[in-house]
Amino acid sequence: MALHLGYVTRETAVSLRRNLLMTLAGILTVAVSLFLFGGVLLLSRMVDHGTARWKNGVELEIFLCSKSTAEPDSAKPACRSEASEGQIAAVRTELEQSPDVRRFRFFSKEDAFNEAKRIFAGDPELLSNIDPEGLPVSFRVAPKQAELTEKVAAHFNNRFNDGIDTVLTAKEQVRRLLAGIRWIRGLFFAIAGVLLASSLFLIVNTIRLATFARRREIQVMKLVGATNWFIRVPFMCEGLIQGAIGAGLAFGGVYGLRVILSDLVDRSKNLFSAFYVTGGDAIAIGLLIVAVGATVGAMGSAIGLRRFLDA
Amino acid sequence: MALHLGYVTRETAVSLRRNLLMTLAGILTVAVSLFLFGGVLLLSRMVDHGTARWKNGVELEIFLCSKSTAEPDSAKPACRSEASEGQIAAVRTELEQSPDVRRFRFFSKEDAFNEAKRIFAGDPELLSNIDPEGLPVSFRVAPKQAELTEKVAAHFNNRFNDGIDTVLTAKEQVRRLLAGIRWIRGLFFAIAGVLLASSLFLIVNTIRLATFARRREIQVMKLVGATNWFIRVPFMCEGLIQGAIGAGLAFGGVYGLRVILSDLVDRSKNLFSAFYVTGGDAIAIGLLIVAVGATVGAMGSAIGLRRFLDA
Amino acid sequence: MIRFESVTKSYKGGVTAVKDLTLEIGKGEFVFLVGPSGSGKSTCFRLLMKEEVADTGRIWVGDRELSSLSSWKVPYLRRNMGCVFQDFKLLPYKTVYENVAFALEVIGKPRSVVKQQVPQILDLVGLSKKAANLPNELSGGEQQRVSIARAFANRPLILLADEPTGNLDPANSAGIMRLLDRINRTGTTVVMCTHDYGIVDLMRRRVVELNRGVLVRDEAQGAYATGPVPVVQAEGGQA
Amino acid sequence: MIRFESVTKSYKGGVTAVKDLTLEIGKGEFVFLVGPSGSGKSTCFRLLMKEEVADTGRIWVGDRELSSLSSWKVPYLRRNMGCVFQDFKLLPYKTVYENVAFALEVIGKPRSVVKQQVPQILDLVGLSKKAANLPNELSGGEQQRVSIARAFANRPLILLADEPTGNLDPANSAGIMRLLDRINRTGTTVVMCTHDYGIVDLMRRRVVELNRGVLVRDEAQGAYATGPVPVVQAEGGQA
Ligand SMILES: Nc1ncnc2c1ncn2[C@@H]1O[C@H](COP(=O)(O)OP(=O)(O)OP(=O)(O)O)[C@@H](O)[C@H]1O
Ligand SMILES: Nc1ncnc2c1ncn2[C@@H]1O[C@H](COP(=O)(O)OP(=O)(O)OP(=O)(O)O)[C@@H](O)[C@H]1O
Ligand SMILES: [Mg+2]
Ligand SMILES: [Mg+2]
Repeated sequence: MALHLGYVTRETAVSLRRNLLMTLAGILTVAVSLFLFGGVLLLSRMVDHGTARWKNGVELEIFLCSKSTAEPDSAKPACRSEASEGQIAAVRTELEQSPDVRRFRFFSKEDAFNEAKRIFAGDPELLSNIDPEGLPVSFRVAPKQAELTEKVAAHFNNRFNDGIDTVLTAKEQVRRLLAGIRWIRGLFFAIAGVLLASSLFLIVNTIRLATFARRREIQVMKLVGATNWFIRVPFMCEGLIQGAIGAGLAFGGVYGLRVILSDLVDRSKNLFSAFYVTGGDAIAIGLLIVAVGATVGAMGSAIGLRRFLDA
Repeated sequence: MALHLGYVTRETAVSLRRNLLMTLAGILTVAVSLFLFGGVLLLSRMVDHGTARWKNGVELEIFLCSKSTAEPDSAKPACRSEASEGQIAAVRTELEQSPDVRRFRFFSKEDAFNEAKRIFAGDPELLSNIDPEGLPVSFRVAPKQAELTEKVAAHFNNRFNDGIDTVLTAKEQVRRLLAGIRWIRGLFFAIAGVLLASSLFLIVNTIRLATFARRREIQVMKLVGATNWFIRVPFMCEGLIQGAIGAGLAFGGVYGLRVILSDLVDRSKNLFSAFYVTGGDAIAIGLLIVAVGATVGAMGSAIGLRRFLDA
Repeated sequence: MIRFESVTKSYKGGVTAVKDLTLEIGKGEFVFLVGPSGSGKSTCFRLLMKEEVADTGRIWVGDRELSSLSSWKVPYLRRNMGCVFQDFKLLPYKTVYENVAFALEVIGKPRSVVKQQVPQILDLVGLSKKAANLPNELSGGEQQRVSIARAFANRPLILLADEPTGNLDPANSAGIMRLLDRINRTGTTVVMCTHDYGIVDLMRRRVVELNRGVLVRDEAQGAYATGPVPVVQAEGGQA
Repeated sequence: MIRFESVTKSYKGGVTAVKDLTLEIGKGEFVFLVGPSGSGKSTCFRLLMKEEVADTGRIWVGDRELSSLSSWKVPYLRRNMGCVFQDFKLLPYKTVYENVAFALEVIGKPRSVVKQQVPQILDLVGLSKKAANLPNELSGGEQQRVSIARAFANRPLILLADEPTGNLDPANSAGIMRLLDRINRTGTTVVMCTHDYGIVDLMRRRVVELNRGVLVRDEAQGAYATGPVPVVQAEGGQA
């Protein structure tokens, strides 16, 4: 097989130029879909960081009685007084010994107030209304399996005499929110996937149309004694170049997005500070993108050339 | 010009079939880009509804003294007691007579509590900590121009003796949040735009490649005496059909998205209830999408055929 | 019917394919256009169909002057002319039947007429059996005959035939020549490029010879090569 | 050199293009393949190049039996054969020069050799001036000559020429025939399809006639049509 580099370069360039519009469309779609793909990955990293509190299987919170929830004179079952140190220690011991609990964390009044400050940083009026002393202490509990949540919750619920006010299983709304975020993320992954498929499609097509438009030419080349590789290599280079350029653009886009998002998060201070994304994340995603782009390009070429391989 | 319907249908069908992959790629990209476009529109309608409070130029809130902010014995300048009815009426009169104020709205304790309930529905602990009687009454003020905000704010600030506690100009964080949302919306519009452009591109290309692959054929047809329209109409139908099918798919997608989003919002109850989207919105957006799809299809055909028109 | 008046045509690249050609061909004539390879014969046909435009000079087809013919009228010009192309120019994705039918569909003939006429025409060129084949499934000579069939499917006033027998054996050639002769007798003007001296010498019709784009001979009942018959140099007129 | 052994080839559609053909052509021979349009001449060439595969029977080219030749070896088979195609088969986006050069590039000839040989070959067919033109800027005969130039650019052992003079005037044809003769004298086996009885009658070489795919004549120094020379029916051997 005699494949001069000059020949391959020349033929590839000619073919890319001849199908310029098509080439651009291919590159653009690869870039857009990979960018979306990368953007989705980036956002989901941010969401991961932002919702870390609810990750790791934290499924329930046990609130102990606080000054403000204590109703010494109520007829209904309710907290009589703030939970004592002894009661807190008892709950802690119980959690430590429960076979259903994987992990738990104690939240002091101070922790609760800090969290409130973080969450309601935007509303000084409300914050000023909150008395740190009135806030309840709590335990955040991760059961061994998600299925055990209800069991653990039932165990601790309605034990006002032990200083336990109420048990919240991962708050319904937060769950919904997380579900919503997950759902939207899924949607975006789906869109990115569709776009990726359609860019694969496009590259396959660019190649196939290029071979189709030139099938007479290819046939003639073969009749003159050209090997399959002699004809194929320029086409494959075409696909690879499209994939690579598209991926490069997408990489740039994702990196730019990261810079912009970081900037936004910084400026919004506390409100979003949990939703950060590291440079490492961005670079890992970028590399993934380039790999996907190259794969798409190569696969596109291979599929596009398959019919022609048979001939 | 003798254009039998049978001829046009036959030729269009043959051409669509022959470039099947290309046709599919075109339809898919149109669908995805229009879906994204529509989705972005839908989301931005939701954001509009959700942030309506901060729209309409509401730039500052005047909080009057409340029971909980009153510090009768403080050495610093501060509220001495809850604002009296007379003080409230005085502020109202002042606002009514100010040339800088376009609109304002009075927020009673009840209103404030309702809002708090809405916003902190997810956090019963916190809510139970809030005493409605302790909440301040307030005025939400929209100045004539955004530039006047500071002037109006300065006018009402530091007037504890008139029962005014503090003036908040549109909270920095909310501003940031809105800016962030607007920014992300812009990004999505940009992506949708790029995709739309690339789908226009694709249709142009499908058509142009179809004409290119068949240019010899077209030339022969012309030499046999075919008019431009005789050759052109099947190609144009091709573009229109692609655009229309793509738009139809996108319409379905947007409508589905609306249903899902509504469902999510319903289920998340108060947390997101401000972020609703009406069926009317969805249909208007759907129609816009179909119009855009048809335009893209027709434009694609026209541009794709232009070179061929010259010949 | 056809009139070239001092026509010159150069292609980019500096080749002058037709040089100051003046030639008139009357209605119903049968003319052989001969000359060595590259002498401008096909170019003359391209000029007549307004596939190419002359640099200088004027060309009349019927009573229309081509340079002043607006481009949307060109298809109608072409519908009055049938052309057998040197490279056949068949539509590759249409069958033999559809290729011939296309020439009739283009001028808006109803389906019933098409259905009736196409088989007749295919029969004339001996291709009834190949009606359902695609062009690339035909031998060279068969493709050539499809091109001939298409050229006179719509009974044109002028028939241009560019080497219609170049890929045919003598027997088939003779058949085609008889066909062209018959078409000519119905009043159709026929102009035929050929290198087949046998045919030219046999038919003894008007012969126009080009050489490097210049008209070098216009003989009433000529032979392929300049022979013993006296050469009548006609200046743009009928010999 | 070339041997057909009871070869039959049918196309889908039910046409039997070649029927039980047995024929041997020795090294260095010059053979005319004649027969009416559609008699299977081009099909024989396609079989030799393994563009088509025979239904039954075997074909040898050199010492290779084609049906047992693995597909990756086909290009190497073709590099030993030059073919002048009936429809030229030029690469439309390459200039005349590039078209001829391609045949050399394919076999890996270094650039310097290509640069030296191509102009020589173009000169032989009289197309030096058209080196930079694209095929569609050439007249029919010029395209044919490019196809001829490409076919023997890489000095093949076998030259298949399918109507190489179909679009050429007698003078050019004679030139091409002289060229083919010269190539033949250097030891190249030449097989040529033609309808040009003048050439066949003049050259007096071996003539093989097909009719509807059947070998009907194989004459040592034949004429185009069966003439007064006694017919030597050779059974798969050299006449
Ligand atoms: N598109 C073109 N661009 C440049 N030169 C051209 C073009 N078409 C034809 N020519 C040149 O014009 C000259 C006349 O060409 P034409 O096709 O008219 O010849 P012809 O008489 O038909 O020859 P043949 O008998 O070989 O078909 C040739 O030298 C050819 O190379
Ligand atoms: N791909 C194909 N599919 C179906 N039939 C075919 C195909 N190729 C050739 N044929 C038929 O096979 C027969 C022989 O064709 P071939 O091309 O070998 O003839 P030929 O001798 O070269 O004729 P010509 O002198 O006209 O070129 C013809 O009847 C033709 O219609
Ligand atoms: Mg010509
Ligand atoms: Mg043939």
